[in-house]
Amino acid sequence: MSKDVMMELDIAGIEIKNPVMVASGTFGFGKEYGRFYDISRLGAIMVKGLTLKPRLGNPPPRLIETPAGLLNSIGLENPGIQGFLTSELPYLREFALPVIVNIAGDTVNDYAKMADILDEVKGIAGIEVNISCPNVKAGGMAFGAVPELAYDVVNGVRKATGLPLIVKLSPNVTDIKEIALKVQDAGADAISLINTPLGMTINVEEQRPALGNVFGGLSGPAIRPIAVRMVWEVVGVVKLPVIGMGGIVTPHDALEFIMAGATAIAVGAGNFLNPMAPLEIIDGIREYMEKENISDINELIGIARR
Amino acid sequence: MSKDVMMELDIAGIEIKNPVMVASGTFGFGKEYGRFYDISRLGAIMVKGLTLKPRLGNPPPRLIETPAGLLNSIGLENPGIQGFLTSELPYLREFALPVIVNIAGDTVNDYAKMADILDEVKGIAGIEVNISCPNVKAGGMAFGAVPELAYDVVNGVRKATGLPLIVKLSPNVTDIKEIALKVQDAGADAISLINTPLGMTINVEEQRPALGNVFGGLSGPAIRPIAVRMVWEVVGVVKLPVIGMGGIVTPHDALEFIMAGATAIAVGAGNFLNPMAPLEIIDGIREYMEKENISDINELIGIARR
Amino acid sequence: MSQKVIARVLSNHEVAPETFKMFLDAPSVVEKAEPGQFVHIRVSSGTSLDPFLRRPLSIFSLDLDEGRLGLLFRVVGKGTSILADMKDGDHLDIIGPLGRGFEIREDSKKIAIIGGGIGVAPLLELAHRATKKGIEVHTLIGARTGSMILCPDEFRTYSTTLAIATDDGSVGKKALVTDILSGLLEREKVDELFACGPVSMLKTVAKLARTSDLPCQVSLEARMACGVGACLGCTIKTQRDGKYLKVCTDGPVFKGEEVDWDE
Amino acid sequence: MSQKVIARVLSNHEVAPETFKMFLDAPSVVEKAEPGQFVHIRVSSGTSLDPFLRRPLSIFSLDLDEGRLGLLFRVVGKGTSILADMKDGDHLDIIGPLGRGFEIREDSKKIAIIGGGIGVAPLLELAHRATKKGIEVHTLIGARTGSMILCPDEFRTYSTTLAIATDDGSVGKKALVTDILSGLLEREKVDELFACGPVSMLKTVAKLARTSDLPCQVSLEARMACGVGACLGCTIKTQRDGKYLKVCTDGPVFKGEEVDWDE
Ligand SMILES: Cc1cc2nc3c(=O)[nH]c(=O)nc-3n(C[C@H](O)[C@H](O)[C@H](O)COP(=O)(O)OP(=O)(O)OC[C@H]3O[C@@H](n4cnc5c(N)ncnc54)[C@H](O)[C@@H]3O)c2cc1C
Ligand SMILES: Cc1cc2nc3c(=O)[nH]c(=O)nc-3n(C[C@H](O)[C@H](O)[C@H](O)COP(=O)(O)OP(=O)(O)OC[C@H]3O[C@@H](n4cnc5c(N)ncnc54)[C@H](O)[C@@H]3O)c2cc1C
Ligand SMILES: Cc1cc2nc3c(=O)[nH]c(=O)nc-3n(C[C@H](O)[C@H](O)[C@H](O)COP(=O)(O)O)c2cc1C
Ligand SMILES: Cc1cc2nc3c(=O)[nH]c(=O)nc-3n(C[C@H](O)[C@H](O)[C@H](O)COP(=O)(O)O)c2cc1C
Ligand code: FES
Ligand code: FES
Repeated sequence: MSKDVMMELDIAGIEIKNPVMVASGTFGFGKEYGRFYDISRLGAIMVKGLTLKPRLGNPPPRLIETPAGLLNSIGLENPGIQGFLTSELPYLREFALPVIVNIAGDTVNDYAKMADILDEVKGIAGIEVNISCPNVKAGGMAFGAVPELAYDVVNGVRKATGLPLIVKLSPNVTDIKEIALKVQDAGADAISLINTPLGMTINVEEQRPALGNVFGGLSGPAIRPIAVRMVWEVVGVVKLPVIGMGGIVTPHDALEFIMAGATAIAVGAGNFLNPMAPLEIIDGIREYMEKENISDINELIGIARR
Repeated sequence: MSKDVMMELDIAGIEIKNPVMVASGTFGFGKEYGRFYDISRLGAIMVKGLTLKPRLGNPPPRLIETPAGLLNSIGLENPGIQGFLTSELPYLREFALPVIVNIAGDTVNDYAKMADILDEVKGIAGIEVNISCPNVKAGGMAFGAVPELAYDVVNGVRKATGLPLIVKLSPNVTDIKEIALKVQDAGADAISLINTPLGMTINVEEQRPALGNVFGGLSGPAIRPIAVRMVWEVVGVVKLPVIGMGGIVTPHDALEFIMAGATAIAVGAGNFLNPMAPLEIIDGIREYMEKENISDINELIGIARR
Repeated sequence: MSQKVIARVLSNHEVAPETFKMFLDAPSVVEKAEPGQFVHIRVSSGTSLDPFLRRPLSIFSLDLDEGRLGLLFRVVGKGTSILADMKDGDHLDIIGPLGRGFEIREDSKKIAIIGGGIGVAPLLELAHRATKKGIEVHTLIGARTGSMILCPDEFRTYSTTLAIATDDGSVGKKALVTDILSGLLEREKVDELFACGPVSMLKTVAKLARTSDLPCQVSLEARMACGVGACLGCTIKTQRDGKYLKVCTDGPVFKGEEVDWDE
Repeated sequence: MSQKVIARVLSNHEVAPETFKMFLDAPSVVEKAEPGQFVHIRVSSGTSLDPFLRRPLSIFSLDLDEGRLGLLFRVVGKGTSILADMKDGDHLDIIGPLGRGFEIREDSKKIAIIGGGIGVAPLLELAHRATKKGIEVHTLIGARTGSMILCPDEFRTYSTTLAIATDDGSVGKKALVTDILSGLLEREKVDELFACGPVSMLKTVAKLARTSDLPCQVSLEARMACGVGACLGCTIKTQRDGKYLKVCTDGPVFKGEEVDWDE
């Protein structure tokens, strides 16, 4: 007989019923996969990245498959923060599901303004500050690549809101630890990583870049070893909890991140391959804990570091 | 009727009969794959990374498969530069095949000393300065991550030898262009990229890092989009020719790099999947040129940039 | 609630060079599906993660009694090669039905259906349903050469007239299918046009529709990741202020006038 | 010169739970192969790049007349699952024969062969060749339980005596195969030991060999990339100054005393 298993967690002040979230940009605003299952079973949802004003996004093609992965150059197409609050949030409020709002800006001020707006809103569990989007011209990844800029953005947001702050880092840096520490200093409550490494492919038939925007962000299982390494490195230096993501498709993948020290994980491109992946991962982690006689998920976090 | 196709090239002063090389560390010192085919058909061989003194390398496990790729933490096991000259070079001298010697050091002085030794030796076409090995404690990747250090290493080597100098860059940096420019300033004749992005995986069954050395370098098709992007970026800023590598398995993959601007390419982990890959790629490029009526390989280089 | 099913392959045959017709046992999908919708198919087998993305294929036929779903696909790359290798008794992981299909207006009496190459795939079930409703169906199918004219017999069964055009004249008329359409529009007073095929063909159909002031629906393609509207990856440019629409949920069937054909 | 061949699968059957015996038509490999060598098999199908690495499998049997290569493998993960699905008529891309096999000394009259679990795979052809040379072969095979005792009939054909040990005593003796070996070494004066199986078993065999002052060869495993000695990935630690040896070319068969068993 297996004993009861505890998967509840508090991360950055957000109560989650299990450590399995869905990653920003891969799960829309919840409705789409809400047709597949009851999304309140998830630990949390990170909604599509929002900007102050609506954005049209980049020209197509925006997607191209790569070996065990995918490049995207969506370019933050989104209805703007007001559009989200009006048209998308009401649906999400129906669920007992922590909503984490992913925000991106062209300037420090943009970020702060959005945080300020969100601070007033009911039904928002936390903010994920995206300083790592590789698909926009101004801001985006640049903020995540320069420690001082990362500090300024997070500091700006921190001043504007009391909401839990998760900062999402870019893997396109020489030293992820340095950025993580800066972001911690600036007042982040948690760190999520990784966003997508920058990549591109050539359409050989047409002898030109395959994506309309030339560069895109690489996601999927191909990048998992890079993501696990960065989680391992960051957990080693910060005091904050880390949310790990990058190529998670199965329970086994999720356990890799948790054992490396991630407090929670998020499923991104894995949703595309298997819409049921998040649920299968929740069940799989539970089964693993039962099998290994681990009663509290906290015992698993970072177990590979000991 | 297809017209004749010109695949000969001069890269950094090295005459190659076609743009297809084999990447350092994946082809030993030529003997192993010499049992599969006549290696003089290759454009060039980049031998396993050498150090001043012999090295035992890292503890096993040194390999682990990842989605569409592989992590390795060999740690530069090698017979030392003298061992190479005595035991390995004589075999390679038998072939009409440019031998490019990959060198790595713990200090700038190490690099310079090795270059000095090689400068005197017959049968060496050029030196590939590896400032990007992720699997050694001292030096290695660190040199490739800090522009000034990269400059110092290359400058030191440049002073020690008149041999063609190829500098191999690490992808684990925020701005590959910056490093490439420094290396150009320091007197490099060509740039090769990419070495392996740093990664790791957890052995979930054993709840610990899968590699004996914890971290390893990621290679194979998984990283190809990152490699193509970096080649694209570097070609855009330097005047030097670039040798592209990272996940090349088929002629199509090689054409991606060439169209992105690489003057030559190297097959690395692809040899493991298909030992005949380099020959199939040479034939495949030729067939593509015939089909497209391209008489000179130079017309293909960077065609996707136009 | 879930739309993900594991469907058994009932048969899979090459019906034209590099073109396969596959039948799946998928009653829950068939039940809900409309002509013009598609299914999103996992093509990597077992635990392999390459190819990573699912592949969208239009619904070719729907047998409600048997719960049988028909697909018609051309082998063009990795994923479709894997599908071509599938045998009776194998299983496929599919999501569907997805997307917006064709909608025949209540008052339509006579329609023209235009298919080019593999683009005929979503049109057969449309012809079927239209015929069942007593609508007069004029079908025009075109291809490079005769052997690539797909499933003419099936189309004949569900069409009032069937015209065939090939680039080389090996079967039917040596003409573009859109030229035949022009002729038809001069002769017959059709109420609506439905088309699927190469973009150049669709563009001409949309133009002819505009000139003749006819409503026109076209089925479009784009690379897809999620297939359900979540990733914003499959967009096409529209006529409205440079806005994008998603092929997977706003389409794959669009009104001809919605599309920015100059993109 | 090339050692890469495309071999047709002649048959593939489950001979024990999760354990398959496969025969390949591979005359050019069979011709050159020695017991204890291995082949390196591409397991990704078509253009799929995952799984990326080949998988090493020992040569289980060699039929020189028919050019037939036998493999015996346990399904433990991605690659071996794919192999388990292979059917007659499918094709496999293999490299081989690779590595150093077993070498029976010229003057050996009596040998003991010890196999644990799937570790019996490289030992059958060894027993076969030894028997053909008129050598007395004492074979000891062990497994967790009776159903996992692999191919006892084949081994009986090529052995003077065959002893079976299982952890649960369901077949043969309830004992460790190494305990039976101790007994054998007390009774019989064997000239050499050959073993393959779990590391703990091999370690004990090597120890017994040292105590009895007998030469001993063990077949080891390591994860491989190239399989041909080029990547330096498959190393094991040796007794010589912490030096590493490559399983793929220095092995997979090593002398018992070469190996650093404490690693
Ligand atoms: C809604 C929808 C319905 C479809 N219905 C059918 C159908 O019924 N029958 C059928 O044969 N095909 C159909 N297609 C096209 C089909 O999805 C692609 O041919 C298939 O995904 C190619 O997969 P592959 O792995 O074989 O090719 P890949 O190896 O991925 O690519 C092969 C070549 O095709 C190109 N390509 C791949 N996918 C697309 C795409 N989505 N759009 C444009 N170019 C692409 C690539 O650039 C490459 O040149 C449909 C597409 C959509 C979006
Ligand atoms: C020279 C040699 C000969 C071999 N001969 C045989 C044989 O005749 N029959 C047979 O059944 N097996 C044999 N093996 C083992 C066989 O190669 C592995 O079981 C196989 O590669 C596993 O592949 P997979 O994709 O199914 O498993 P994976 O999905 O790669 O892994 C499944 C599990 O096995 C572990 N694993 C995978 N590969 C190895 C390895 N090389 N060493 C240790 N652990 C590993 C993984 O960590 C994981 O836990 C041999 C190995 C070597 C090196
Ligand atoms: C199509 C797509 C859109 C994405 N959009 C966003 C976004 O808007 N904001 C963000 O922070 N990350 C975005 N990401 C990154 C993912 O949230 C995630 O960090 C990354 O894809 C790595 O995880 P994965 O490999 O599991 O997908 C997007 C990823 C994909 C594939
Ligand atoms: C097993 C292995 C060993 C390697 N050893 C070296 C080395 O000694 N020196 C070096 O510069 N690069 C080394 N590399 C990196 C490769 O040369 C190449 O840059 C990298 O693997 C990317 O190419 P690929 O994806 O085609 O393998 C090694 C790679 C592998 C897989
Ligand atoms: S494929 Fe994801 S939105 Fe259409
Ligand atoms: S597997 Fe490459 S050296 Fe053994």
